[in-house]
Amino acid sequence: MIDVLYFAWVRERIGVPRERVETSAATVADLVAELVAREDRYALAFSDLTSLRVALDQELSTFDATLAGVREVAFFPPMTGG
Amino acid sequence: MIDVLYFAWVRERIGVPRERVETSAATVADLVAELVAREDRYALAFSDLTSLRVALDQELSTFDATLAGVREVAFFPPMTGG
Amino acid sequence: MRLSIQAEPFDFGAESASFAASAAALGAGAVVTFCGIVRDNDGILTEMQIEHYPGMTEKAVASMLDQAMVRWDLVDALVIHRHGRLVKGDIIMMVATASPHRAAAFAAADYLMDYLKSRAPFWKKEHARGDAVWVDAAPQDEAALDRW
Amino acid sequence: MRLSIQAEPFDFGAESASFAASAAALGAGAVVTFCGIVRDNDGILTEMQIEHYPGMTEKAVASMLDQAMVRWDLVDALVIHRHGRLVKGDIIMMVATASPHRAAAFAAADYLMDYLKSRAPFWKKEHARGDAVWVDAAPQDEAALDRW
Repeated sequence: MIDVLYFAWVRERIGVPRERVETSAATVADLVAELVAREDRYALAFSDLTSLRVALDQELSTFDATLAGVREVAFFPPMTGG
Repeated sequence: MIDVLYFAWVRERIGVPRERVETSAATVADLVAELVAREDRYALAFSDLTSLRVALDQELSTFDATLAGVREVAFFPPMTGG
Repeated sequence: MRLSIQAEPFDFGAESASFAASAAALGAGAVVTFCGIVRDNDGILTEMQIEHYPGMTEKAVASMLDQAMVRWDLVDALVIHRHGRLVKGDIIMMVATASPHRAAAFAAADYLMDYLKSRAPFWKKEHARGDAVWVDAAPQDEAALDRW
Repeated sequence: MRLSIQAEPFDFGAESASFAASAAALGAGAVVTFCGIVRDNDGILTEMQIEHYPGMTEKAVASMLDQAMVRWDLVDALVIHRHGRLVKGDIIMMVATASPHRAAAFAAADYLMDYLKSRAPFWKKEHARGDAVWVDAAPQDEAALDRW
Protein backbone atom coordinates (compact mmCIF):
# COMPACT_ATOMS: atom_id res chain seq x y z
CA MET A 1 0.00 0.00 0.00
CA ILE A 2 1.21 3.42 -0.93
CA ASP A 3 -0.20 6.92 -0.39
CA VAL A 4 -0.72 8.74 -3.66
CA LEU A 5 -1.29 12.50 -3.58
CA TYR A 6 -2.44 14.81 -6.35
CA PHE A 7 -2.15 18.59 -6.55
CA ALA A 8 -3.52 21.42 -8.66
CA TRP A 9 -5.10 20.34 -11.95
CA VAL A 10 -3.95 16.74 -11.45
CA ARG A 11 -6.06 16.66 -8.29
CA GLU A 12 -8.98 18.23 -10.10
CA ARG A 13 -8.86 15.74 -12.98
CA ILE A 14 -8.58 12.72 -10.71
CA GLY A 15 -11.17 14.10 -8.33
CA VAL A 16 -9.45 13.32 -5.01
CA PRO A 17 -6.51 14.94 -3.23
CA ARG A 18 -5.10 11.61 -2.02
CA GLU A 19 -5.81 7.91 -1.94
CA ARG A 20 -4.20 4.70 -0.74
CA VAL A 21 -3.26 2.45 -3.62
CA GLU A 22 -2.62 -1.26 -3.51
CA THR A 23 0.23 -1.78 -5.96
CA SER A 24 3.28 -3.86 -6.67
CA ALA A 25 4.60 -1.39 -9.27
CA ALA A 26 8.38 -1.31 -9.35
CA THR A 27 8.74 2.24 -10.66
CA VAL A 28 6.77 5.45 -10.82
CA ALA A 29 6.11 4.80 -14.51
CA ASP A 30 4.69 1.37 -13.66
CA LEU A 31 2.39 2.94 -11.07
CA VAL A 32 1.21 5.52 -13.60
CA ALA A 33 0.48 2.70 -16.09
CA GLU A 34 -1.59 0.88 -13.48
CA LEU A 35 -3.59 4.01 -12.65
CA VAL A 36 -4.15 4.91 -16.30
CA ALA A 37 -5.50 1.41 -16.94
CA ARG A 38 -8.08 1.86 -14.17
CA GLU A 39 -10.27 4.72 -15.28
CA ASP A 40 -10.48 7.53 -17.80
CA ARG A 41 -9.94 10.26 -15.20
CA TYR A 42 -6.43 8.86 -14.58
CA ALA A 43 -5.77 8.58 -18.30
CA LEU A 44 -6.80 12.22 -18.61
CA ALA A 45 -4.59 13.34 -15.74
CA PHE A 46 -1.56 11.41 -16.96
CA SER A 47 -1.98 11.99 -20.70
CA ASP A 48 1.21 14.06 -20.95
CA LEU A 49 3.91 13.11 -18.50
CA THR A 50 6.23 15.89 -19.70
CA SER A 51 3.82 18.34 -18.07
CA LEU A 52 3.92 16.46 -14.76
CA ARG A 53 6.31 16.29 -11.85
CA VAL A 54 6.59 13.56 -9.24
CA ALA A 55 7.80 13.58 -5.64
CA LEU A 56 8.70 10.46 -3.65
CA ASP A 57 8.40 10.85 0.09
CA GLN A 58 8.33 14.63 -0.44
CA GLU A 59 11.47 14.83 -2.56
CA LEU A 60 11.34 15.64 -6.28
CA SER A 61 12.08 12.54 -8.34
CA THR A 62 11.65 11.14 -11.83
CA PHE A 63 9.26 8.73 -13.53
CA ASP A 64 11.89 6.02 -13.89
CA ALA A 65 12.65 6.02 -10.15
CA THR A 66 12.05 2.88 -8.08
CA LEU A 67 9.19 2.75 -5.60
CA ALA A 68 11.05 0.37 -3.27
CA GLY A 69 10.57 1.60 0.28
CA VAL A 70 8.52 4.61 -0.82
CA ARG A 71 5.46 5.44 1.30
CA GLU A 72 4.18 8.56 -0.39
CA VAL A 73 4.04 9.46 -4.08
CA ALA A 74 2.78 12.85 -5.27
CA PHE A 75 1.91 13.97 -8.79
CA PHE A 76 1.55 17.60 -9.76
CA PRO A 77 2.18 20.11 -12.56
CA PRO A 78 5.31 22.29 -12.68
CA MET A 79 5.39 24.50 -9.64
CA THR A 80 4.47 28.16 -9.70
CA GLY A 81 5.57 29.54 -6.37
CA GLY A 82 7.13 32.85 -5.49
CA MET B 1 36.94 83.42 -10.43
CA ILE B 2 35.97 79.87 -9.80
CA ASP B 3 34.65 78.03 -6.75
CA VAL B 4 36.90 75.15 -5.78
CA LEU B 5 35.56 72.54 -3.36
CA TYR B 6 37.42 69.78 -1.51
CA PHE B 7 36.01 66.69 0.15
CA ALA B 8 37.17 63.95 2.51
CA TRP B 9 40.97 63.71 2.89
CA VAL B 10 41.53 66.26 0.11
CA ARG B 11 39.63 68.77 2.25
CA GLU B 12 41.62 67.77 5.32
CA ARG B 13 44.98 68.13 3.58
CA ILE B 14 44.12 71.49 2.06
CA GLY B 15 42.49 72.67 5.27
CA VAL B 16 39.38 74.31 3.83
CA PRO B 17 36.18 72.89 2.36
CA ARG B 18 35.97 75.50 -0.39
CA GLU B 19 37.58 78.65 -1.68
CA ARG B 20 37.26 81.08 -4.54
CA VAL B 21 40.24 80.96 -6.85
CA GLU B 22 41.37 83.60 -9.30
CA THR B 23 42.62 81.63 -12.27
CA SER B 24 42.97 81.65 -16.00
CA ALA B 25 43.68 77.91 -16.17
CA ALA B 26 42.38 76.36 -19.37
CA THR B 27 41.96 72.85 -18.02
CA VAL B 28 41.55 71.06 -14.71
CA ALA B 29 45.16 69.90 -14.94
CA ASP B 30 46.29 73.53 -15.38
CA LEU B 31 44.31 74.54 -12.31
CA VAL B 32 45.89 71.73 -10.30
CA ALA B 33 49.36 72.86 -11.43
CA GLU B 34 48.61 76.43 -10.29
CA LEU B 35 47.39 75.23 -6.89
CA VAL B 36 50.33 72.87 -6.39
CA ALA B 37 52.73 75.75 -7.11
CA ARG B 38 51.11 77.84 -4.36
CA GLU B 39 51.72 75.91 -1.16
CA ASP B 40 52.84 72.55 0.15
CA ARG B 41 49.38 71.61 1.40
CA TYR B 42 48.15 71.63 -2.21
CA ALA B 43 51.16 69.67 -3.39
CA LEU B 44 50.38 67.11 -0.68
CA ALA B 45 46.70 66.85 -1.62
CA PHE B 46 47.41 66.57 -5.34
CA SER B 47 50.50 64.36 -5.13
CA ASP B 48 48.76 61.40 -6.81
CA LEU B 49 46.10 62.37 -9.31
CA THR B 50 45.19 58.73 -9.98
CA SER B 51 43.71 58.61 -6.47
CA LEU B 52 41.62 61.72 -7.10
CA ARG B 53 38.37 62.44 -8.88
CA VAL B 54 37.11 65.76 -10.18
CA ALA B 55 33.63 67.14 -10.76
CA LEU B 56 32.83 70.21 -12.87
CA ASP B 57 29.60 71.95 -11.97
CA GLN B 58 28.61 68.82 -10.04
CA GLU B 59 29.21 66.36 -12.88
CA LEU B 60 32.07 63.86 -12.79
CA SER B 61 34.76 64.85 -15.27
CA THR B 62 38.44 64.32 -16.05
CA PHE B 63 41.68 66.19 -15.49
CA ASP B 64 42.07 67.06 -19.15
CA ALA B 65 38.63 68.68 -19.33
CA THR B 66 38.34 72.37 -20.17
CA LEU B 67 37.32 74.89 -17.52
CA ALA B 68 35.61 77.19 -20.02
CA GLY B 69 32.27 78.25 -18.55
CA VAL B 70 32.76 76.19 -15.40
CA ARG B 71 31.74 77.85 -12.13
CA GLU B 72 32.42 75.07 -9.62
CA VAL B 73 35.26 72.54 -9.50
CA ALA B 74 35.39 69.83 -6.84
CA PHE B 75 38.25 67.51 -5.95
CA PHE B 76 37.78 64.35 -3.90
CA PRO B 77 38.94 60.76 -3.49
CA PRO B 78 37.08 57.81 -5.06
CA MET B 79 33.59 57.68 -3.61
CA THR B 80 32.55 55.20 -0.95
CA GLY B 81 28.77 55.42 -0.74
CA GLY B 82 26.18 52.72 -0.26
CA MET C 1 17.18 31.33 9.63
CA ARG C 2 13.41 31.16 9.57
CA LEU C 3 10.70 29.95 7.25
CA SER C 4 6.98 30.21 7.54
CA ILE C 5 4.40 28.72 5.18
CA GLN C 6 1.12 30.26 6.24
CA ALA C 7 -2.38 31.18 5.13
CA GLU C 8 -2.41 34.41 7.14
CA PRO C 9 -1.19 37.75 5.83
CA PHE C 10 2.11 39.01 7.20
CA ASP C 11 3.55 42.47 7.71
CA PHE C 12 6.28 42.95 5.11
CA GLY C 13 7.50 46.16 6.73
CA ALA C 14 7.68 44.75 10.24
CA GLU C 15 9.33 41.54 9.01
CA SER C 16 11.89 43.56 7.02
CA ALA C 17 12.65 45.77 10.00
CA SER C 18 13.10 42.96 12.49
CA PHE C 19 15.17 40.94 10.02
CA ALA C 20 17.48 43.92 9.40
CA ALA C 21 17.78 44.69 13.13
CA SER C 22 18.74 41.15 14.03
CA ALA C 23 21.08 40.91 11.01
CA ALA C 24 22.77 44.15 12.10
CA ALA C 25 23.35 42.68 15.55
CA LEU C 26 24.91 39.62 13.90
CA GLY C 27 27.37 41.75 11.92
CA ALA C 28 25.62 41.99 8.56
CA GLY C 29 26.47 44.97 6.38
CA ALA C 30 23.93 44.20 3.64
CA VAL C 31 20.31 43.10 3.68
CA VAL C 32 18.28 42.30 0.57
CA THR C 33 14.56 41.66 0.65
CA PHE C 34 12.13 40.62 -2.04
CA CYS C 35 8.37 40.58 -1.94
CA GLY C 36 5.99 39.16 -4.50
CA ILE C 37 2.59 40.81 -5.02
CA VAL C 38 -0.61 39.55 -6.67
CA ARG C 39 -0.93 41.34 -10.01
CA ASP C 40 -3.98 41.73 -12.17
CA ASN C 41 -2.78 42.14 -15.72
CA ASP C 42 -6.18 42.36 -17.32
CA GLY C 43 -8.15 44.07 -14.58
CA ILE C 44 -10.45 41.08 -14.19
CA LEU C 45 -8.89 39.03 -11.38
CA THR C 46 -11.31 38.26 -8.58
CA GLU C 47 -8.93 36.15 -6.53
CA MET C 48 -5.85 33.96 -6.56
CA GLN C 49 -5.77 30.60 -4.82
CA ILE C 50 -2.41 29.16 -3.88
CA GLU C 51 -2.29 25.43 -3.23
CA HIS C 52 0.73 23.80 -1.66
CA TYR C 53 1.98 20.43 -0.47
CA PRO C 54 2.12 20.57 3.33
CA GLY C 55 5.22 18.85 4.60
CA MET C 56 7.10 18.86 1.31
CA THR C 57 6.84 22.65 1.07
CA GLU C 58 8.58 23.16 4.40
CA LYS C 59 11.25 20.58 3.58
CA ALA C 60 11.93 22.02 0.12
CA VAL C 61 12.14 25.62 1.38
CA ALA C 62 14.33 24.65 4.34
CA SER C 63 16.68 22.90 1.95
CA MET C 64 16.91 26.00 -0.28
CA LEU C 65 17.64 28.15 2.77
CA ASP C 66 20.35 25.74 3.91
CA GLN C 67 21.93 25.79 0.47
CA ALA C 68 21.87 29.59 0.34
CA MET C 69 23.28 29.99 3.87
CA VAL C 70 26.26 27.78 3.07
CA ARG C 71 26.92 28.84 -0.51
CA TRP C 72 26.96 32.57 0.25
CA ASP C 73 28.05 32.34 3.88
CA LEU C 74 25.01 34.32 4.94
CA VAL C 75 24.47 35.84 8.35
CA ASP C 76 20.75 35.10 8.14
CA ALA C 77 17.96 34.26 5.69
CA LEU C 78 14.17 34.26 5.80
CA VAL C 79 11.30 32.96 3.66
CA ILE C 80 7.62 33.63 4.33
CA HIS C 81 5.13 32.27 1.78
CA ARG C 82 1.37 32.42 1.91
CA HIS C 83 -1.11 29.87 0.58
CA GLY C 84 -4.89 29.94 0.27
CA ARG C 85 -6.92 32.86 -0.99
CA LEU C 86 -5.34 36.17 -2.01
CA VAL C 87 -6.59 39.16 -3.96
CA LYS C 88 -5.00 41.77 -6.19
CA GLY C 89 -2.31 43.77 -4.40
CA ASP C 90 -1.81 41.21 -1.62
CA ILE C 91 1.75 40.30 -0.71
CA ILE C 92 2.22 36.63 -1.57
CA MET C 93 5.63 35.99 -0.11
CA MET C 94 8.94 37.49 0.92
CA VAL C 95 12.58 36.54 1.05
CA ALA C 96 15.29 38.27 3.05
CA THR C 97 19.03 37.65 3.09
CA ALA C 98 21.81 39.18 5.17
CA SER C 99 25.52 39.11 4.57
CA PRO C 100 28.63 41.14 5.34
CA HIS C 101 28.73 42.34 1.72
CA ARG C 102 26.08 43.21 -0.84
CA ALA C 103 27.04 40.84 -3.66
CA ALA C 104 26.33 37.74 -1.54
CA ALA C 105 23.04 39.13 -0.20
CA PHE C 106 21.82 39.94 -3.74
CA ALA C 107 22.90 36.61 -5.21
CA ALA C 108 21.35 34.59 -2.39
CA ALA C 109 18.00 36.40 -2.59
CA ASP C 110 17.95 35.99 -6.37
CA TYR C 111 18.78 32.28 -6.00
CA LEU C 112 16.08 31.73 -3.39
CA MET C 113 13.50 33.38 -5.64
CA ASP C 114 14.47 31.24 -8.62
CA TYR C 115 14.18 28.08 -6.54
CA LEU C 116 10.96 29.12 -4.83
CA LYS C 117 9.41 29.78 -8.25
CA SER C 118 10.20 26.40 -9.74
CA ARG C 119 11.12 23.96 -6.98
CA ALA C 120 8.85 24.70 -4.03
CA PRO C 121 5.49 22.90 -4.33
CA PHE C 122 3.11 25.83 -4.74
CA TRP C 123 0.53 26.18 -7.50
CA LYS C 124 -1.35 29.36 -8.33
CA LYS C 125 -4.87 29.45 -9.69
CA GLU C 126 -6.35 32.69 -10.96
CA HIS C 127 -10.08 33.29 -10.75
CA ALA C 128 -11.51 35.85 -13.15
CA ARG C 129 -14.96 36.37 -14.62
CA GLY C 130 -16.22 33.05 -13.34
CA ASP C 131 -13.29 31.15 -14.87
CA ALA C 132 -10.45 29.65 -12.88
CA VAL C 133 -7.14 28.92 -14.57
CA TRP C 134 -4.02 27.28 -13.20
CA VAL C 135 -1.04 29.52 -13.86
CA ASP C 136 1.41 27.90 -16.26
CA ALA C 137 5.05 27.67 -15.25
CA ALA C 138 7.07 30.11 -17.37
CA PRO C 139 9.86 28.54 -19.45
CA GLN C 140 12.21 31.35 -18.37
CA ASP C 141 11.65 30.40 -14.72
CA GLU C 142 12.91 26.89 -15.37
CA ALA C 143 15.77 28.26 -17.44
CA ALA C 144 16.71 30.67 -14.64
CA LEU C 145 17.83 27.73 -12.50
CA ASP C 146 20.73 27.13 -14.88
CA ARG C 147 22.30 30.30 -13.55
CA TRP C 148 23.15 28.62 -10.27
CA MET D 1 10.35 57.83 -7.68
CA ARG D 2 11.82 59.39 -4.58
CA LEU D 3 15.25 60.17 -3.20
CA SER D 4 16.24 61.58 0.13
CA ILE D 5 19.76 62.51 1.24
CA GLN D 6 19.45 63.15 4.94
CA ALA D 7 21.28 63.23 8.27
CA GLU D 8 18.32 61.82 10.20
CA PRO D 9 17.73 58.10 10.72
CA PHE D 10 14.86 56.58 8.74
CA ASP D 11 12.57 53.65 9.39
CA PHE D 12 13.59 50.88 6.97
CA GLY D 13 10.52 48.78 7.80
CA ALA D 14 8.03 51.60 7.36
CA GLU D 15 9.73 52.78 4.15
CA SER D 16 9.71 49.22 2.77
CA ALA D 17 6.05 48.77 3.64
CA SER D 18 4.86 52.02 2.13
CA PHE D 19 6.99 51.50 -0.98
CA ALA D 20 5.52 48.00 -1.49
CA ALA D 21 1.95 49.20 -0.88
CA SER D 22 2.20 52.00 -3.40
CA ALA D 23 4.01 49.74 -5.88
CA ALA D 24 1.24 47.15 -5.51
CA ALA D 25 -1.35 49.82 -6.34
CA LEU D 26 0.69 50.71 -9.44
CA GLY D 27 0.66 47.10 -10.68
CA ALA D 28 4.04 45.87 -9.48
CA GLY D 29 4.44 42.14 -8.92
CA ALA D 30 7.96 42.29 -7.51
CA VAL D 31 9.68 44.57 -5.02
CA VAL D 32 13.36 44.37 -4.10
CA THR D 33 14.88 46.35 -1.26
CA PHE D 34 18.44 46.69 -0.07
CA CYS D 35 19.73 48.24 3.11
CA GLY D 36 23.31 48.92 4.09
CA ILE D 37 24.34 48.70 7.74
CA VAL D 38 27.38 50.05 9.61
CA ARG D 39 29.62 47.08 10.39
CA ASP D 40 32.40 46.84 12.89
CA ASN D 41 34.82 44.24 11.63
CA ASP D 42 37.30 44.56 14.43
CA GLY D 43 35.03 45.43 17.33
CA ILE D 44 36.70 48.82 17.78
CA LEU D 45 34.56 51.21 15.75
CA THR D 46 33.36 54.17 17.77
CA GLU D 47 31.58 55.94 14.93
CA MET D 48 31.35 56.41 11.19
CA GLN D 49 31.16 59.85 9.61
CA ILE D 50 29.72 60.13 6.13
CA GLU D 51 30.59 63.25 4.20
CA HIS D 52 28.80 64.14 0.99
CA TYR D 53 28.65 66.85 -1.66
CA PRO D 54 25.34 68.64 -1.23
CA GLY D 55 23.80 69.39 -4.58
CA MET D 56 25.90 66.98 -6.59
CA THR D 57 24.72 64.05 -4.46
CA GLU D 58 21.08 64.70 -5.26
CA LYS D 59 21.82 65.23 -8.95
CA ALA D 60 23.92 62.06 -9.21
CA VAL D 61 21.39 59.88 -7.39
CA ALA D 62 18.46 61.32 -9.38
CA SER D 63 20.32 60.51 -12.58
CA MET D 64 20.91 56.90 -11.42
CA LEU D 65 17.23 56.56 -10.56
CA ASP D 66 16.22 57.93 -13.96
CA GLN D 67 18.55 55.49 -15.70
CA ALA D 68 17.20 52.55 -13.72
CA MET D 69 13.54 53.52 -14.26
CA VAL D 70 14.01 53.64 -18.02
CA ARG D 71 16.38 50.73 -18.49
CA TRP D 72 14.26 48.26 -16.50
CA ASP D 73 10.88 49.88 -17.10
CA LEU D 74 10.33 50.10 -13.37
CA VAL D 75 7.04 50.89 -11.70
CA ASP D 76 8.85 52.80 -8.95
CA ALA D 77 12.25 53.26 -7.31
CA LEU D 78 13.54 54.79 -4.10
CA VAL D 79 16.90 55.79 -2.61
CA ILE D 80 17.41 57.07 0.93
CA HIS D 81 20.99 57.74 2.03
CA ARG D 82 22.17 59.17 5.31
CA HIS D 83 25.17 61.38 5.97
CA GLY D 84 26.77 62.62 9.16
CA ARG D 85 27.43 60.53 12.23
CA LEU D 86 26.45 56.86 12.45
CA VAL D 87 27.38 54.06 14.81
CA LYS D 88 27.69 50.31 14.51
CA GLY D 89 24.42 48.67 13.50
CA ASP D 90 22.88 51.86 12.09
CA ILE D 91 21.19 51.66 8.73
CA ILE D 92 23.17 53.83 6.32
CA MET D 93 20.95 53.74 3.29
CA MET D 94 18.31 51.85 1.39
CA VAL D 95 17.25 51.22 -2.17
CA ALA D 96 13.90 49.88 -3.33
CA THR D 97 12.76 48.92 -6.82
CA ALA D 98 9.39 47.74 -8.11
CA SER D 99 8.59 46.05 -11.38
CA PRO D 100 6.01 43.70 -12.87
CA HIS D 101 8.59 40.87 -12.78
CA ARG D 102 11.36 39.92 -10.42
CA ALA D 103 14.34 39.90 -12.79
CA ALA D 104 14.00 43.62 -13.52
CA ALA D 105 13.52 44.53 -9.85
CA PHE D 106 16.64 42.57 -8.85
CA ALA D 107 18.80 43.93 -11.67
CA ALA D 108 17.74 47.53 -11.04
CA ALA D 109 18.43 47.34 -7.29
CA ASP D 110 21.81 45.73 -7.93
CA TYR D 111 22.65 48.41 -10.51
CA LEU D 112 21.61 51.23 -8.18
CA MET D 113 23.82 49.82 -5.41
CA ASP D 114 26.83 49.53 -7.71
CA TYR D 115 26.40 53.13 -8.84
CA LEU D 116 25.72 54.49 -5.36
CA LYS D 117 28.91 52.80 -4.13
CA SER D 118 31.20 54.31 -6.72
CA ARG D 119 29.49 57.25 -8.42
CA ALA D 120 27.52 59.06 -5.73
CA PRO D 121 29.68 61.59 -3.85
CA PHE D 122 29.76 60.06 -0.38
CA TRP D 123 32.89 59.37 1.65
CA LYS D 124 33.03 57.25 4.78
CA LYS D 125 35.41 57.84 7.65
CA GLU D 126 35.75 55.29 10.40
CA HIS D 127 36.67 56.37 13.91
CA ALA D 128 38.23 53.73 16.12
CA ARG D 129 40.52 53.90 19.15
CA GLY D 130 41.18 57.60 18.66
CA ASP D 131 42.17 57.10 15.01
CA ALA D 132 40.05 58.20 12.10
CA VAL D 133 40.57 56.61 8.70
CA TRP D 134 38.92 57.35 5.37
CA VAL D 135 37.54 54.15 3.91
CA ASP D 136 39.30 53.18 0.69
CA ALA D 137 37.22 52.46 -2.37
CA ALA D 138 37.34 48.74 -3.11
CA PRO D 139 38.70 47.79 -6.55
CA GLN D 140 35.85 45.29 -6.95
CA ASP D 141 33.32 48.13 -6.50
CA GLU D 142 34.80 49.98 -9.47
CA ALA D 143 34.98 46.74 -11.45
CA ALA D 144 31.33 45.99 -10.66
CA LEU D 145 30.28 48.93 -12.87
CA ASP D 146 31.48 47.02 -15.92
CA ARG D 147 28.55 44.67 -15.46
CA TRP D 148 26.09 47.32 -16.65
